Amino acid sequence: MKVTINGKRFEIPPGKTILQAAQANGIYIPTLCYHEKIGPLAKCRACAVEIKGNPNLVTACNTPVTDGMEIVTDSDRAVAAQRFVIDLALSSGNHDCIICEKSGACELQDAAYFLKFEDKDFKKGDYPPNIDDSSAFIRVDHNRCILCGRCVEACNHIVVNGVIQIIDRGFTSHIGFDNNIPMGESSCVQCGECTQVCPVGALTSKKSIGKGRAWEVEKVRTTCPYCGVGCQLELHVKNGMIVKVTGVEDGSPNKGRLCVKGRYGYDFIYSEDRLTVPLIKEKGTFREASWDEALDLVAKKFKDIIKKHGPDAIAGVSCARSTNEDSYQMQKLFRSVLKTNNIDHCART
Amino acid sequence: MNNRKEFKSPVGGAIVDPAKRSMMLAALYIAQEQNGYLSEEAIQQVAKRLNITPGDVYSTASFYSLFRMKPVGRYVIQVCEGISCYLNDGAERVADYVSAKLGIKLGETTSDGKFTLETVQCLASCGTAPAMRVNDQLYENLSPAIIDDILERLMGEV
Amino acid sequence: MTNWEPVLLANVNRPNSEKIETYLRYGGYEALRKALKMTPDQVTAEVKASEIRGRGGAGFPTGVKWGFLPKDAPVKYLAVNTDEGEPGTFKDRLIVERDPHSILEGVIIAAYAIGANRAFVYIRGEFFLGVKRWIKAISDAYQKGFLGKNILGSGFDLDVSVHRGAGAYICGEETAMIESLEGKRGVPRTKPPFPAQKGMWDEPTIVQNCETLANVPHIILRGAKWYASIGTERSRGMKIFCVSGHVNSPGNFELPFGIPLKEIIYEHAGGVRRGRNIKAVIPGGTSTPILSSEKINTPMAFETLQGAGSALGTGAIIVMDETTDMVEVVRRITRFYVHESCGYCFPCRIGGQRMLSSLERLAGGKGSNKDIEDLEYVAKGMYGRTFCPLGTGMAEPILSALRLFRPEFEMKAAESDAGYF
Amino acid sequence: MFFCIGTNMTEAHPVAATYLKNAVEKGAKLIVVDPRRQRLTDYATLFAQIKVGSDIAFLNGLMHILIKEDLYDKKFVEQNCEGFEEFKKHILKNYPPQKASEISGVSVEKIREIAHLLASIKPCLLCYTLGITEHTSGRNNVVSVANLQMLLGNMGLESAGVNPLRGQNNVQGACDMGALPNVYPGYQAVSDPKIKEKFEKAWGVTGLSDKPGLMIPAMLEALPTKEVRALYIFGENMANSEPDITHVEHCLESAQFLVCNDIFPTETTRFAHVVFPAAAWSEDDGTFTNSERRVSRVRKVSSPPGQAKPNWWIFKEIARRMGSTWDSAGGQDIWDNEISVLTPSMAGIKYARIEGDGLQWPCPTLDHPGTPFLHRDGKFSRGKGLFTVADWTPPAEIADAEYPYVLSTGRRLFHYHTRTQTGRSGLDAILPEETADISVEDAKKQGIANGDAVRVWSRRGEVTVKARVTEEVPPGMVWMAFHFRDGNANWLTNPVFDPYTQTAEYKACAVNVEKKM
Repeated sequence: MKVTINGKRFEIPPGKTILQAAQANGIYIPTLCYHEKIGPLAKCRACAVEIKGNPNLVTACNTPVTDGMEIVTDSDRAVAAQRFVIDLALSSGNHDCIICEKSGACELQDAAYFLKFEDKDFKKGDYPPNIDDSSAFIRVDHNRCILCGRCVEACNHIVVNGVIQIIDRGFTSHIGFDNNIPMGESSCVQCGECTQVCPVGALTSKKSIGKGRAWEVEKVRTTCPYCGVGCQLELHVKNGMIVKVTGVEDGSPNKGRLCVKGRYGYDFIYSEDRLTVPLIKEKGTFREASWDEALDLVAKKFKDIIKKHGPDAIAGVSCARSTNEDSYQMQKLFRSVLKTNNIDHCART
Repeated sequence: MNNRKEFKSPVGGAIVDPAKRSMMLAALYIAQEQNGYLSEEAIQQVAKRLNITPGDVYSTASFYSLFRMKPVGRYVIQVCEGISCYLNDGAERVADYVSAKLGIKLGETTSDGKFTLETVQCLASCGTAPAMRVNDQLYENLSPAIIDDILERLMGEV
Repeated sequence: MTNWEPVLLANVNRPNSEKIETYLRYGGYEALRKALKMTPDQVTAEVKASEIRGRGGAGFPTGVKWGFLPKDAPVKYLAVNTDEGEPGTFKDRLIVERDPHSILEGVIIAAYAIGANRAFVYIRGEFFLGVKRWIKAISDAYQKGFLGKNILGSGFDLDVSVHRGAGAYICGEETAMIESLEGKRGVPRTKPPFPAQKGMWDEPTIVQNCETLANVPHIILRGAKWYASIGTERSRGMKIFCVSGHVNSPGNFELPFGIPLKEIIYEHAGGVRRGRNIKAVIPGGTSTPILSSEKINTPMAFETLQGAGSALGTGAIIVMDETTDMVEVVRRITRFYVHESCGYCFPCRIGGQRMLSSLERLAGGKGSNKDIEDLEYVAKGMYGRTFCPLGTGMAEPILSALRLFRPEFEMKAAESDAGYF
Repeated sequence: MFFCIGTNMTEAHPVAATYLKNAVEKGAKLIVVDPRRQRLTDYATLFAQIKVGSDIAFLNGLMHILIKEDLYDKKFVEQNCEGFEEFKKHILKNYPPQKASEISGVSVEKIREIAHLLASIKPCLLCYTLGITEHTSGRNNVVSVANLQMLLGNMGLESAGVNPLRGQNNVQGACDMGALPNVYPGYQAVSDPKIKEKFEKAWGVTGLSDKPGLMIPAMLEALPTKEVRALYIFGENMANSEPDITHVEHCLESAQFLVCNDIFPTETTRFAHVVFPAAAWSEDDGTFTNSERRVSRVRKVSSPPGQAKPNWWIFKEIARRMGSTWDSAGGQDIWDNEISVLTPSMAGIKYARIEGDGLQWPCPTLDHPGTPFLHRDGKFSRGKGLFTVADWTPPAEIADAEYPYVLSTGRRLFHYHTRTQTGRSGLDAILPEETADISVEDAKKQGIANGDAVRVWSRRGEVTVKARVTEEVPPGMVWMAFHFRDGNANWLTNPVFDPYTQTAEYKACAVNVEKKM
């Protein structure tokens, strides 16, 4: 379908909304509640755009594109409507960007910046602190919540855990857990899907607080080291340190979803307990050794045993947690050098 | 062990039986009759019967102003604060009158647990304003004398 | 004074008016007998020809709505809106409590016309007596064979159940009502799809106000021609006007469309109390724009009120005399809408509270001109931009009050402790 | 439709479970068969709470009904399978529903209801995890599950088939890589002379052994007898993860020479003579292969701490010191130039192709898109699907007067295996200690309250843990995990193994429990 957006012509495949068409072509329309995997909620009303021939502004997120449609996203009228919503959202909570974990990756901040907000353009909210710190990994700051509803949809319909709810109605409505109890006491399994979809700093990963700003981190894609699902992770790395883990939204198999282990169980690698030097046991206790000494010792012992008792007197257990390449190397060592098939791993546990 | 709630059935979001679910408001009314409000136990019971999460039940109940999530007195006096009651010398005037008479402020319950005083939105008694409601009973065309009458009768009840 | 034979309120003042025996004695369920002898399409055509418009507030032509139903849908539902909650409105309560069968007969005929075998009555939770009357009326109708299997030997089946709301004005909005009927939070749905395509449990559903349905038996019995002869060109039939506020004889008055507002207030509602002058009138419930006394001659009809800068809404007339504090009136109305906002969309949830804060400051003597500016900014901003009509309804009285009575707001600001800044 | 048997997906494979839940929400049916009323049952259309170790009897009973009532996929069975007539006779004769019901504890009506539901919807995807395999009858359990899916014609279709969910991130990969005693990478048999020749040529050696090696249990048993003198353990914490810890530790202690590669000191490295400090996940480049046979990249973001080195380098160095010089110089080199060259089913997978999403093998050529599901159109790798009779056998150890409870074990959501990783990532904040899960009924009987310290003992050992009284567990069962050293279920578990697979019977042993005074 042929459409024009802000005077430019685009070819759009059928079945797309105005917002999708704009996003696919690099045109930004402010939006706070829309998320690709949740679909339009039409809740925030920020994505107001004009369509030629339609006297009313429409919401881009849930208006399908039709052939020949002329869309204007940056007319005075559309921008005023967009600014109005952003102003409301800013006034409805304590949007303290300076200290907010989400700063730099916040969709509300992005919208305000894009719309060139100045200090005089919006009311600042001032509400008493309302933080739920009860959960092990997720911090809930109700004052930063704009009630976009993404977390509720994600918790109930993506990961289907049914924990997050909207409680009460109207201006006093807020997100709540189970029957309105603190998150840490609720049946929340801390998969963190809510933090993944939260557009603002309302639901953040506790572990990451103060570790790195959004613009300081490099994102590295990798595979989760836990179960056999093989979720794709995005490691947020600052100075060689993982400071946060998120799911790769368009990655297979998990499409952004993770569990508590995959999302928060990454920092064991920084544990003080790590083994850092080869160890050799002498008289019942370990002493540090050089690589050469330790490797030579192992090679010598293996040679001796093979000589005296044959290759099958050595056996090896490979690791179902390490990489394919490591397992390959180990079985290669056993088969081609030690000449035994005594190689196995815990394939059965 | 920490105080995390065990995840327990039933779970919402999936396999909700629409016919069962449509009984939600009716079930909440019944549950509320027990204690005058929806205790945690009442919420759990409704959840179990309708096969949805307690959280879903709580969320739904909290949307509706006739469901109470906290205990109230035996008689809940709800004074209409609608526009027509206001124009007819009702609303705050009635509420203040009742408040003085019972010695409680709006939102409070008398120490004997008998009366709770609240305001409520338009009761569709605009043609017979001012109006107030005590539990299931609607009182209209209120005057101080009528209010005295109602309250004294209820106070006298054991 | 226009005197008309009441149609909808003909029974309400009879003794035991709510009883089925009374209803039957005065010709009740005759329309149903007649309708069942017609084809459903004929019934729909008759209703369409009457040009009756919905009485719930939006005024959509009823027959046209019925025509939206997909013909081949195997399951269809009728939902009856008795969730009267608009401040100033008290007509539905009267009919439900005093003449429930007149609605029920309309329900059965409508269900027959649209091919629904199940109807849901949604009644406001606060209407305790209404709930009882509905249940009694329905069970009596079953007993007399007007409900259930094979109604009056016609082969048509209909079951009706009563569902009590629980204190949420928004559930008067048709999609929110459906959500509530399904046992959920009463948050409106996106339209389209309209309920006629996808409503209750995703099946095609017609949602109809009970006053509208109460008209249906009369249309069937006396014919569309008779009906269309009453009222104005674009507002046919009789209408129940609720009059309250500063009048001597408040109440419900059933009058033909087109009757001037002034006549209702002075001839039927006994005029303004203490002989005072009128300052303002809300003509159609609190979500309609306020009219100044200059518009007092406006005929009460959908098109004429629109022309006067307001709307017919539910036909609830609230009269305010010259002593009325308009800032307080607007504050009170806004408080209602903020209380009743479902909180789903941002403009209504946040904008409403922001306007209320300004109004509370102004009314409480703590306001400033900045509050007036913000009030106007927010009201204009949310007008027409909310997810459902509630937000626009919230903005209407504020915008109209600022248009008509701005000096009163400015006076409040000038007198306030905050002073001018 | 889904049929989940012996899988606690919401805890062991939470992300996979979300897809299942999504499908259920959209109207898919779900049958859950499990001894515990675990969370998946909340989403189930039908749930059969079977007794531990009764899977075959239950499945055969199901198949009895399907055959007897003529509800199976006759066309599929006729065209794609063999051995059916004999199988049919055996099932009809030996597994009437009444018998299946007695053994499994599931009513005949429920079995029939499940059979009817299974027969009414196609395709049906069957998932199992260790609840099927960790039995002395594990191999037969798997055979039974396969019989059922063939009978229903649920093979070779999308969203069908038999889907074992692999426990660990790279169990699939370790198997694929030939870390098994009988096959080279890509399941190429060590006994096949042609394959042997191929690898000798590729590796530039002669005299590769064609005799299958030992599996883990046999390795351990061979340590005290000195048949095996040296054991090399790479990254496994066998002293906690293998059944009957006391016995395992005795075996490890008997090793003449034990080498470990690990990232942490563990209960196992205590027994080592040499410990090599290894690079951890995210400290080296490589690949993992998940349960769907998808090979995905693992990337390095930082260097290993101190002198720790990548594992592949350690093996290479040992090889060098024993006279073999390998060229391999890192993950990509090993994969692109060795693994994918030597493994026909992965010949089309190269690092360059898996920058983003991984590829699912078989992927034989560089332009092959990968294979999302196997046995397309009912074409089995062996030709025709073979119905194999599997008879029910009880667990090796069953409850008796002295040990009246059945202990079953598994994983919990908040930890992973022996907690070497999760225990150092703050997850203890949510789950700080091991518990023994017991039923409400048994708790009442024994006077145990939730959180009470209880003593649980078997013929092999004893632990003291807190009781978790829960509706998940049926009366007569104690359920525990092996995440913590203290209270580890493996102090109690029975080191008996499936004769074919050498998989231990973690899911059933006899224990007793009492409140600790």
